Amino acid sequence: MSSAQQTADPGLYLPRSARIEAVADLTAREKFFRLTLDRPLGHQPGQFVMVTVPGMGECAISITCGPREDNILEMVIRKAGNLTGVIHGLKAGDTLGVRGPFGRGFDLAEFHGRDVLVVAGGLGLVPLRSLLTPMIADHGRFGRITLITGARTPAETLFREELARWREKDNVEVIEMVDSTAHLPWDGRVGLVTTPIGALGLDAARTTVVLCGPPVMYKFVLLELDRHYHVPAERIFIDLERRMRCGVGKCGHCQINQAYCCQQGPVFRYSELRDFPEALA
Amino acid sequence: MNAFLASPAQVGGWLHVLARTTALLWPQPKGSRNFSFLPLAQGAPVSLDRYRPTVVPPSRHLLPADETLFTYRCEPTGEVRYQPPEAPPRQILAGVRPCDLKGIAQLDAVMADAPADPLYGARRAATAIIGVDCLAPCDSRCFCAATGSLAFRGGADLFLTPLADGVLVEVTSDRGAELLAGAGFAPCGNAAALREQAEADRPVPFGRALAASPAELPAVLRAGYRSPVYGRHGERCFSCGTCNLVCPTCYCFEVRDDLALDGAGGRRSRTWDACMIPAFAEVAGGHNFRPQVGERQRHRLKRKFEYLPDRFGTGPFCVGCGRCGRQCAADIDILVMINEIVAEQGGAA
Amino acid sequence: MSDDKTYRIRLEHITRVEGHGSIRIDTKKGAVEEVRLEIVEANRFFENFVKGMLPHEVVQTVSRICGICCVGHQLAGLKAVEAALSLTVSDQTVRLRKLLNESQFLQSHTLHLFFLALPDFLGAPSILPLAQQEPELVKRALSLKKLANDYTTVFGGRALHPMATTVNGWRRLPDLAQVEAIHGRLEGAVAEVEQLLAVVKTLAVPAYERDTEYVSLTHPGEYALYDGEIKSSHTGASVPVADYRRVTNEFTVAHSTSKWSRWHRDSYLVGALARFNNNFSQLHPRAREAADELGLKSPCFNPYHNNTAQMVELIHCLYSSLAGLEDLLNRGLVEEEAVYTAAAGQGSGATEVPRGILFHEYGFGDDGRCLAANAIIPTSQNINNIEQDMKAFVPLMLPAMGQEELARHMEMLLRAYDPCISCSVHMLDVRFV
Amino acid sequence: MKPKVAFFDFASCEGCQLALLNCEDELLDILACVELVEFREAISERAVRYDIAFVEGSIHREQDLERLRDIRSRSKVLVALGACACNGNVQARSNFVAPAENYKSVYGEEERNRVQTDPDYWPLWSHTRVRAVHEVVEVDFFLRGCPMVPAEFLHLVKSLLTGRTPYFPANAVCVECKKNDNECVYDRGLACFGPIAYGGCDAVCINGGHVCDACRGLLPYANVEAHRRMLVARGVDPDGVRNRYRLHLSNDPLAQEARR
Ligand SMILES: Cc1cc2nc3c(=O)[nH]c(=O)nc-3n(C[C@H](O)[C@H](O)[C@H](O)COP(=O)(O)OP(=O)(O)OC[C@H]3O[C@@H](n4cnc5c(N)ncnc54)[C@H](O)[C@@H]3O)c2cc1C
Ligand code: SF4
Ligand code: SF4
Ligand code: SF4
Repeated sequence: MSSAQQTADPGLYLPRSARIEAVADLTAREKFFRLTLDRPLGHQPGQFVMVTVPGMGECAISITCGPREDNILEMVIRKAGNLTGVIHGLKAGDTLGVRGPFGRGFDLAEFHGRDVLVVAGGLGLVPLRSLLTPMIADHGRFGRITLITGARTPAETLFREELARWREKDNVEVIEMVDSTAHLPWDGRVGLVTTPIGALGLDAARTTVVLCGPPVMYKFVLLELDRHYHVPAERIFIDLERRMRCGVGKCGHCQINQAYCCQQGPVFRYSELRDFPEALA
Repeated sequence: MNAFLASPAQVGGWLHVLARTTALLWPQPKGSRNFSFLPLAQGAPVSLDRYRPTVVPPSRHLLPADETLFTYRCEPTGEVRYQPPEAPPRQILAGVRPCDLKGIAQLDAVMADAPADPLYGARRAATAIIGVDCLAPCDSRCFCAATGSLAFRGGADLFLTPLADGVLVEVTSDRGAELLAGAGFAPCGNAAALREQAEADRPVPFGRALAASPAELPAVLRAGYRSPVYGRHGERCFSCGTCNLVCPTCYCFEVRDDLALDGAGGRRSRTWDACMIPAFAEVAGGHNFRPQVGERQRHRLKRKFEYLPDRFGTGPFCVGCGRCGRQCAADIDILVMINEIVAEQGGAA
Repeated sequence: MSDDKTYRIRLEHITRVEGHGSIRIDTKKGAVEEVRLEIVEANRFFENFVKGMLPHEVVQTVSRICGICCVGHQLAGLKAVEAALSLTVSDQTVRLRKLLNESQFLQSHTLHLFFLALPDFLGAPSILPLAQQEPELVKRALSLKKLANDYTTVFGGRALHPMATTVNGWRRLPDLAQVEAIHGRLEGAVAEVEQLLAVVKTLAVPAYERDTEYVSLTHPGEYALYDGEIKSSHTGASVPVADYRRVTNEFTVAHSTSKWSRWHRDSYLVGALARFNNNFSQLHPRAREAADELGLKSPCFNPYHNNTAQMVELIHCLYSSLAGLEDLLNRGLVEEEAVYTAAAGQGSGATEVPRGILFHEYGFGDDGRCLAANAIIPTSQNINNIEQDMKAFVPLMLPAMGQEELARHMEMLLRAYDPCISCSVHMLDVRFV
Repeated sequence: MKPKVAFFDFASCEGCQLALLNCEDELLDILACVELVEFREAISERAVRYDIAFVEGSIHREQDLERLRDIRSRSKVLVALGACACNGNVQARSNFVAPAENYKSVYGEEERNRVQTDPDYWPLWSHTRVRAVHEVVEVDFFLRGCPMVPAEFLHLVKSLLTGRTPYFPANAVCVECKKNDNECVYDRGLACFGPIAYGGCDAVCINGGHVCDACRGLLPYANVEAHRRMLVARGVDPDGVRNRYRLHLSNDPLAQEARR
C-alpha cells in the first residue's frame, strides 16, 4: 500500500476571484449575476461552481449559462439563508470567489438527433438553462425540443423573455405553467408541470427527458411519464441537489446512498437512481 | 526488506531518540481506562502491551479537528488574496495497530481519489507510521479479524511484533529504514518464521465474529434496506455523533469561515462532522434528507459495509476496531446491528 | 451658608458595581433628613434551592451566587461541606486552593481598581474615555487582568465558575508546564505592577475618617486570605469560624428591610482595608513598603482607602503567588483521589474574598442531601457600615459641596467598598416609596 | 455609524458580563467597533435606543417584566446572554417551591407573614416564578452557557457587525469531547448530559475533569427518555436523576418529564 498520491492541485480548496459585471432582479427572491473570471470556465451544461464570500462561507451554485469561450459565468441565486442573503447585497464591481466547475453535467452529443423533453420546476430552470441555451442555439441538430416550466405564481417565473424567444424557433415548444395565477395577469397555463405531459404525444424511443425541480416534483413527473410513455430509464436525466460543503467528493454531505451528488451528479440517469432509495424520497 | 530484533527497552530508547527531533505520537494512558495518541514526553514509559483502542483513532491525526483550508486578506484595492495554509509539520504515528493501519489506508484511498485532497496528501506525506502487531484481542468489542484487518500491514514504514523474548522490527519502506538508522538493533535472519509463529500463537477465534463475511454484506444490507433493526436501535440513540467521530474511516467535515474583527481578513477551516447529527443532510430551507435516526443509522452502517467498499474496492470500511460501540453511551454496537440484520435476512446470501 | 441646602439625591441602579443598588439622600435646609442605601437586586433563594443537592452539587451551584467571587464561594462552600462531612483535605489541596484564591484576588482587585474605581479618581464617567486618554495604562491593566484570568484557568479549568475544585480534592490537577508558564509571566508582571502602583500613588483620596470595627480572618502563619479565625479590631481577639453567627448577628432594622450585621459596635467593615488593618505585619515586605509609599498606615479609618489597600494586596498576592508557584513546581503534584461518602452532618466554612470575609454553612441529612444552607457574604456585612459612613460624611461634606458633587462622593464611597450585590442573596428586596 | 450596544442584567451572578470583560485580547478592538452605550457593571454611560441589547439574568418579578419589555421595545436585536437568560439556570429550581415557602426559608417566618399580609409594601410579593428571557419577550439570539462562551460572543458580535446571521450548530457536547480526545465520563462510571446537551462550550467541564450538567440547555432533538433510562440503568437512583435534571434544567420544557 502506497501513501496517498501527491499530485493534487494545491488549489483544490482555493477560490479564484471573479468580478461581478451585472446584477439583475428576476423575482423578489432570485437575482441574476454575471461574473467575469480570470480565464474561461470551460464547463459542461449541468455543472456547478462553489461560490465564496470571503469570511462568510461557500455554497454550491449551478452554472446557468451554456458553455462559452469567454470568461463569463452566469448564475441565478435565490436568497435562502445567510450566505445567499449576503450575495444578494452585492453589486456590480464587487468580487466573489469561485471554484469549479464541478460535477457531472450533460453530454450534448448524446442529445443530438433526439427529441428532448425538459421539465423544470421552480429554480430547476436555472441549471437546465445551461443545457437549453446551446440546444436552442443549435436547434437544427436536435429533434423536437419541448420545455415545460412550472412556478407557483406568475411572480415567481424566470427568464420569460428568453423563453418567448425560444418559442419562436422551429421545433421548439415552450409550455409555461403556474400553480395559481394569484390574481396576476398570466398568459400561460395553470396547473402542475405534470398536466401537459400526457398530451405531448412523445415517441418514447426517440425521446430524452431531463428533469430538475424541488424534491417532491420528481415522483409525480416520473409517474406521469410512465403512465403515457415508456421512456427507458437510461434516457431520463435528473438533476439533484444536496447539502454540499466541498464540491469535490470529500466532505460527505451530499451522499445519496452510494452516490456522491457532487461527483456522480448532480446530473444522474434515472436508471442509476433507481438503486438509490434516498434519491427521490 | 530487512528485519531486526531488539529488547522492549531498546525499542523504547530508540523511540525517545526519534521523539527528540520529530513529534512522535504514541498510545498512552488517558483518564481512568482509556488511551490516546499523545506526544511521547521525555522519560515517559513505552509499553508494547495491548491497549484499549484509543478514544480517537490515529487517522484523525491526518485530519485534524480544526484544519485551515486557506486564509485571506482584502487588499485596499478591494482585491482578495487567498493564501494556502502552511505545510504541515513532520510527525511519526507510532504504535498503530493493524485495524488502525487499515483505517488510515482507507482514508488514503478516499483522499487520493480524484480530485485528491491536497491537505490530507501533504499531511500524510509528512507522517511516518510505525505499526505494531496485535497478538490478543484488545477487549470484548473488537472484531478486526472478522473484517479482515488483523493481517493488514499496509501504510506502515516499520512494523513491530512483540515476541516472548524481544521485539521483531520489520522494515517496510525506505522511510522506515531511515527511521531505524543508528538504532543499532541486531539483524534478524528468520523474521518470517518468527512472525508466523507469533501469528499462529494468537487465540482463535480472535475477537467477535460477523454473521456474514464482508464480501457478502453488501448484498445482505441491500436486501435489508427497510430492516426494523435500524429504528429499533435508534430508539436509544442520542444522535450525538460519537460513533462517527471515533471511527478510523470516518472523514466527513463541515466548513467554517472566520472573519477578523476588522472584516479585512479571515480564514476558512474544516472541522469534523458526523452523519448521525440531524443537521448533517439538511439543506437551506430546512428540508432534511435523513430526518429519522433510523435512516441515519442505516446510512452509517451502509457506508462502512456497502457504499464505500463498493465505491473504492478496498474492502470494508469498518475495520472492526469496536470503537463506535465501545464509546457509545447508549451501547449501540455496529456488529450487533449487522448480525441482527443478517439473521433477519435469513443468514448470509 | 448651608442653610439653603435642600437636596434630593436619588442614585438608582448605581453603575460600576456588581449587582443593583441605589442611594437615597434627603437634606433640608442644610440638615440631613435621610441617608439610605437600598438594594434592589432580585432575590434568587440560593439557600432554599440547594436543598436536596449532594455536597459537590451544592458547591457547584453556590459558585453561581456571584461571578466575581465564584472562587471564594466555592472555597467557603467546600470548607463548610468538608467540615460537615468531617473531611480533612490534603496539604496539596490546600496549597492549590490558596493559589486559586490568590489568582482571583489578582483578577478582582485589578478589575475593581483600574476599571471600576479609577474613573472616579480621574473624573471620568467610565473606562471608555480612559482607553483613549490613557491607552498605555488601560492596556497594562488589561494584560495583568488577563494574566490573572489565565492563572485561574490553569488551576480551575476556566476563569469563571471553575470546575476543577471539588469536595476533598481536585477533579483535574493543573498541568505543571502551564504552572511554570504562569510563574514566568507573573515574574514578568512585577515591573508592570510597579508601574500601576506609580499610578495609584497619584490618585487623590478624599480625606474622611470614621473609626469602626474591622473584621477579617486572621492566621498565625500568614496574611490570612484562605483560612484562619475571625478577628475583630475592636477586641484584638479572634473567634473560630464555627461561631460565625456570633459575629454576623444578622438583624432587621425598622427603616430598612434588608438584613444587617453588627458585632461589638454599631457596624463593622470587611474587605481589603479590614485585612490590612488587622494583619498588616504579615503582608509581604514589598507590599508593606508599597503601603508606606502610598501613605497608607495601619490602622487606617478612611473607607475610601479600601482602594489603596487593594493595591497593597495586589502586590502581596503577586509575591505570595510567585513563592507558592515555585514551591509547587519544586514539590511536583501527586494524583489524589477526590472521593467522599455522602453522610449526615453540619458544618461551616469561611474564606476571604476580595471584598471581605465570606461565610457558608450547610447541614446534610442521612441521605447525604442538603437540608439547610446559609451564606453570609461580605457586602451584606458591609452595607450597615456603608450607611453609617454616609450618615457620618454627608453632614461633613454638605457645607462644601453642591448636590452633584455630594452625590458623586457618595457613589464613590459605595464603590470604594467594591460591593458585590448579586452576592447578597441574603438581602431583602426593597421598594422605597 | 457604529452600532449602539447595551448590556442589562436581571437575576444573575453577572458572570457573563464578566466573561465579556475577560476577553482582554479583543476588548479594545470590540470597543473600537461599537458604541457601548450601557453596561452598568462597567460603565456609567446610558442611551435610549440600542442596536444590540444583551440581556443577562432570569426574570423573577413583575417590575422585571416591565423593564424587560421596555428594553425589548428599544432594541433592534436582543440577545439572551448566558444560561440565566436562556433557560433560567440554577435559580429556576426555586420554581418547584411556592414563593412564600422560599421567603420563609430564606428570611424567616416573620417576613413570610409580612409577605402575605402586606403586598403593597412588600414588593417581594411580585416574585412569581423564574423565567427565561424568551418566556417574556422575543429573543433573537441565545448565547448559552454558565457562563457564556467568549468565542461564541465574539462570533455573534463579528457576525452582526458584518451583516451576517450568527450561526450556532446544534450538536451534542460529545462532539467537542471527541475533538478534545477526552475519556468519556460514562467510562469513569459517572453520568453525563453531554449526549443531549447543546454543545459549543468546547466540552470545557469535561476537559476540566468534571461532567456535563447541560448548563447550555438540551438540544432540540434531545432523546431525554433514552437518557433518563440510561442513567437509571447505570445505577443512578430516581431521586438522583430528578435532582440532576433540576440543576440547570429546571425550566427546560424538554426536561419536564425527567425532572418530575
Ligand atoms: C448542485 C447544487 C446546485 C445549486 N444551485 C443553486 C442555484 O443555482 N441557485 C441557488 O440559489 N441555489 C442553488 N443551490 C442551493 C444553494 O447551495 C443553497 O441555497 C445555499 O447553500 C444556501 O446557503 P445559505 O448560506 O444562504 O443558506 P443557510 O440556510 O444560511 O445555510 C444552509 C445550511 O448551512 C447551515 N449553516 C448556516 N450558516 C452556517 C455557517 N456559518 N457555518 C456552517 N453552516 C452553516 C445551516 O444549518 C443550513 O442547513 C444549489 C445547490 C446544489 C447542491
Ligand atoms: S455514539 Fe451512539 S448515541 Fe451517539 S450517535 Fe452514535 S449510535 Fe447514537
Ligand atoms: S464502524 Fe465502528 S468498529 Fe467499525 S471501524 Fe468504525 S468505529 Fe471501528
Ligand atoms: S463525557 Fe459526556 S459529553 Fe463527553 S463523550 Fe461522554 S457523554 Fe459525551
